[in-house]
Amino acid sequence: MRETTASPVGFTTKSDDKMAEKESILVVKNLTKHFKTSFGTVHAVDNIEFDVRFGETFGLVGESGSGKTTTGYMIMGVYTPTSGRIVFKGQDISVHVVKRPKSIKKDMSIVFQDPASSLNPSKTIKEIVGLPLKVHGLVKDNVELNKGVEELLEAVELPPERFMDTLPGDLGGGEKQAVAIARAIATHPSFVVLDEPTSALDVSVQAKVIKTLMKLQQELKLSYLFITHDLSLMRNVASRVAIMYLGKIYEYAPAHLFFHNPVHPYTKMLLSSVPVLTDEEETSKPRDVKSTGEVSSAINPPPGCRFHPRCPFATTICKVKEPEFVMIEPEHYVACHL
Amino acid sequence: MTEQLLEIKNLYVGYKTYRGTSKVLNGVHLSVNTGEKVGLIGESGCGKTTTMKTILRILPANAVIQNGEIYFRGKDIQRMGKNELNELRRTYIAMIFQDPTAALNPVFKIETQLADVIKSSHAHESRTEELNAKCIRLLKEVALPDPERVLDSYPFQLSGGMRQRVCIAMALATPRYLLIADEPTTNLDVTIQDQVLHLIKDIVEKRKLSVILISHALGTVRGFVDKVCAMYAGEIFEVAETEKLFSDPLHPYTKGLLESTPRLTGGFSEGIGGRVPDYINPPLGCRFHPRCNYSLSICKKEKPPFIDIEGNHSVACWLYNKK
Amino acid sequence: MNKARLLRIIRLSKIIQSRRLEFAKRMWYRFSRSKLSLVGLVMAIVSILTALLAPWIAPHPEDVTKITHFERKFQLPSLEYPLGTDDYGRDIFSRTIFGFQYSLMMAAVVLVLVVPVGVILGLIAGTRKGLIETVIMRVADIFIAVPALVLALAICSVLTPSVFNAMMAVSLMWWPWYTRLTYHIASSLKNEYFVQAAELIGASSFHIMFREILPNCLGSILTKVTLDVGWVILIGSSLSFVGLGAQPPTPDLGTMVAGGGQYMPDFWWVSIFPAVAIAFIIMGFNLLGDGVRDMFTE
Amino acid sequence: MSVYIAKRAAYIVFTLFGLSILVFTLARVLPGDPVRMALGPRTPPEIIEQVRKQLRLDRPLYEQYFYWLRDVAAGDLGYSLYTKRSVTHDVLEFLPASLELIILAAIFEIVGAFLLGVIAGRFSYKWPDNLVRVFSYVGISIPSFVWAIIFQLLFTWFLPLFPTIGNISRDIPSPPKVTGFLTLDSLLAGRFDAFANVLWHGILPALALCLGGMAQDARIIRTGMVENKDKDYITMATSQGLPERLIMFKYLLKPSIIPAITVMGMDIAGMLGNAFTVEIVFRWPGFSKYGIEVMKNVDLNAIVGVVLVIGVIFAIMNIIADILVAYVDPRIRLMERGE
Repeated sequence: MRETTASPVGFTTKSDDKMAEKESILVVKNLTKHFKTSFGTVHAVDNIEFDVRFGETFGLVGESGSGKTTTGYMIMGVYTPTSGRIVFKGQDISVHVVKRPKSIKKDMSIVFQDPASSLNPSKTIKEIVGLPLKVHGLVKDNVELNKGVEELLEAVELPPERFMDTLPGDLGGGEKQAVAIARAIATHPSFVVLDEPTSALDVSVQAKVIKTLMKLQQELKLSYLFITHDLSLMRNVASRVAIMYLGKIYEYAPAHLFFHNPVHPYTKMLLSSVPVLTDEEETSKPRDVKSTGEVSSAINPPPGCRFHPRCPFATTICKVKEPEFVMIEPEHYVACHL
Repeated sequence: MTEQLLEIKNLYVGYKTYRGTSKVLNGVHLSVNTGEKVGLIGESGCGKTTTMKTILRILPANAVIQNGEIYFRGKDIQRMGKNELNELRRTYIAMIFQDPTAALNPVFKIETQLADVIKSSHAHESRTEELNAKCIRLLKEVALPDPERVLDSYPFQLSGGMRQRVCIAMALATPRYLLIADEPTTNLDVTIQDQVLHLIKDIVEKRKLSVILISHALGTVRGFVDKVCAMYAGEIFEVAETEKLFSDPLHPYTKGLLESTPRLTGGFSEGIGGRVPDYINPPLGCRFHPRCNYSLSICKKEKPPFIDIEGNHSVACWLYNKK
Repeated sequence: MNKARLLRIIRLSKIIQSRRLEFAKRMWYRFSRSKLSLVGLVMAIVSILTALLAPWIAPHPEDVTKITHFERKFQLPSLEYPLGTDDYGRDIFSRTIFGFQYSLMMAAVVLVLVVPVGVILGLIAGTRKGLIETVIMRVADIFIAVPALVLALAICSVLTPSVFNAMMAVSLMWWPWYTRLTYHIASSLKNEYFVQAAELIGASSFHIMFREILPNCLGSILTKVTLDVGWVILIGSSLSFVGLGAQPPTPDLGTMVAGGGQYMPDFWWVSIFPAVAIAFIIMGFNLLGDGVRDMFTE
Repeated sequence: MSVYIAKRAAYIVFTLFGLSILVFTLARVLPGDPVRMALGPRTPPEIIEQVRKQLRLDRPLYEQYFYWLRDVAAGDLGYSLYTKRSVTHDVLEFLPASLELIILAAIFEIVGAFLLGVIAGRFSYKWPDNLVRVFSYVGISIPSFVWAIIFQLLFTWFLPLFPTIGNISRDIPSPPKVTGFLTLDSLLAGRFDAFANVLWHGILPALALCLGGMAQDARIIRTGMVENKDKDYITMATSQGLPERLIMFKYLLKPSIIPAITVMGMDIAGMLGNAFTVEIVFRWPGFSKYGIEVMKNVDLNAIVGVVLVIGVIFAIMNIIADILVAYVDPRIRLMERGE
């Protein structure tokens, strides 16, 4: 099934295998995170594994409560993993951000979901974008600081003279997120976690922000971990996609395989629920799985395959044994007993 | 001509704020025939919810209706007396809100709230067992597992999907003519969204209701409604049959919106630059002209009239008006 | 400095200047939305001016000290003595004016001591979760486990009663209210994304506390400070009314009200006018405080 | 529910324990020799020394505290130098009169705050609302002792409607002492005239005590109602055509009173403090008058005892408020057990 329309920027089908040998920028092994709350322990993330290659956009998709944001936060060091390892450029960083060396903080950054809350309302854009430059000593004096901030604002297509001294309150949603991106790339990191960067924005503004992110990826050779629940967006952004449900990864594959040849019932259910615009998209959606039931509570997740209460093909083994990863095609792995 | 159920004519609504009155609705025209399913698409801040709240006269205190009439089955809602208005709200029009968490009273059980809605429209049916039976029947109709437990619990104990189903059940408490669904599934997860949308569709079919479905996600509206109105900055500027609007949009804003929505099969365009206008002093003429890359000099001066291009596809844009 | 840079600075200063003006305009609009706030502003200014200019505007400044004029005891309010005279024949009007001075001085001293301590402790507790947070907040709770006046009375009783000791007593048990206020705001702001972003960038905890969180607490703190001027005066005057605060002959309003107590009801003005003065100051700052709160809420 | 209350009780016991340490050390650490002050400057030094030994004041601080704590656990608050009697005895004698006054004031406050708050909320931004708003500013701004003096002046002298001082008229024989509460004792003894007389005495002081709290709570209820009016669940109820009275007095009122309950608990408990001033004005033979005399004479054990007793009462009132809030607001009640 040949891909129609423009192929998504940032993903080059041809050189896919070449990237495979190159060593990954980030490797995650048996990563687990349990939160103790007064209701019981929440199994937010359970034993997940994936890696992000240099210059790649790795997609993490899932609904709310799937643990995708917790994973992103563990990689950035907001949470300390309960167990498992995170290796960034060969260095083990499975600790809280406070305990991490400053060089790591310079080399990684994050763009949060809600633009309104990611900028300090009482500070000007210059102070916000300038903070990483000052913290990492990339600027000696005010003149250099101004120049640095101007360059960053131009990189995200915000005319500096208009935005330099404004407060976040006077900006639109898209513009706020652009400032957050400028701050994220201030220290020229090599890896950026994008935690649902555009889910709080309108579609027309989202397109602009995504284009900016893709442009920066080309120019600054960035690797992205792109977290979102919007499958249509993921299709246009990620080179490889992993799907998470209740803290576990059940399928991951290169984007075009993930969307054209989904294997795991949950992936099919999710794809079939996506509202689409054109008939062509309608036909591409799997039809054998209809959305049923609700996600179970993460405090005592169902035994065996956690999707079995909602899975139309669930058999007795699904209720007991956790599925192992099986390779369907090169780079396409699924954890399901079918 | 099928009987016209609801007609909004030339509606101007604003809100009093500290910087002056924001002129949000700038002459809205909308009509819904009996049994017709109308979609209203537009991005946040374009006045979709304000329009719907004006119909049922549930606007907040600082809202000001500057001009315009709303006719429901021939009667102007603005001039309706208290009990006529209440009758309209109880039996003729039902509304589902966007955020199910906020739409249910946090300190009362579902049972109390549902029972009060039923009692308010059928005063005679106030005997508890009959009431209870009706509650259970309604909850079953919205496919809620274990209705007894739901009735006995408080809103914060239910998931988002279940809360929205309870709101739908409340809307079905009486035989209604028009269902207004204001972004019913925006706050829900994709899989739950799909289930709730199908639920609303079945109910509308079964009870032959006319519907106004509001959404900023174009896909939600596509498989559901017969006619789609596109709204921007307080004006409805394009109305067409669903298929025609999605395949051949006329207004630059609709085109931009359709192109910037990412396709499941890959591809999306540059999006639309600029920001939603400031309603305190909105741009003159066509409110989209600051962001429109086809804007002519007249667009900046005069508001484009609403003209019919091909029978059921009308648009308000100077590009199509040979003035 | 080349021309372009000069132009840019001029334009920049114009922008900042116009922005400050616009900010001030917005704040004033919100403040003046309710007329009561304006009344409060006027009352507060009158109180402060009276306190500052007391020695110059009081007709009989010497009456503040111990001297007695028994010959003009208990005179009704007249032109000479606008508020009448007290049991020692002293002019109540002058003593009340000096009373303003004592009350506002007490409020100022207490708040100057209490606000920084309470806010900093609140910030630390709010941002440093874990042991230090529990220690600070539980100690703060202990001070709040008893009504403010009771604790102040206990402390005053142990120290020899005087204006200074009253101030120390009120300060000792007033800081927890600012700790709790700042703690709640800080812990809610802590999981805002801009604070997490600063942490992830590697900013120091000092920067996070004082440059990221504190600016967003100033609105609520300023509101509480304005309201607390009234509260502190209320507690201070209660202390001296009971006899454990300022001692006669200091012209403290609470002491004057207590002093006039036994001459009720025939010489009612000895107590009533100082009492009205207390209510006037407190009312002024309460109205002003609500206006300040409106300024910081949408 | 029980988990929530148990946790609150444990937390409050800990706070009281902290309070006892605070007040105990304060009394002994701060400058000034309490014993000489209490016995008077002229007493010979060896007697002062002997009393200090008897009160164990010469022992190290922590030792004194443990002995004191042991006695308190046994209900003995120590010996009062001023009244030459055990502090517990004095407390039991004077406390009931104060509690009667505070209970009466609490009733006024709850009823008043409720009425004024709902009226202001119901007719928001109309004249009743503005009237309540002005009243609440006046109520909050005037200290209790000023109210007391004004009431005493206006309603006992100029218009002799109420008795000026005391909690029972001299000419009425007081009922036999059973519970120590005049009101209860007179009821037990079937003496309704005495009961009415005590209430009649208590009205003015109770009003003076509660006006500040009443004003504040009325404002909280009013603000709650005004803010919740625009909430989605009220807009939805209106869109469903529910009768306006049902929306106003059921769906809008219940969520609006929740924040007021906790504050009401604090206000009523706060009256214990203001009672110190009001009881002096009305010469109400209550616990606070005893507290003042004891404080004026720097009677260490008594001061610590008074503050601790007030702390316990304060804690009890806070627990009652917590139970009420948990009862009214299901989110708190059920959230604890992870329902």
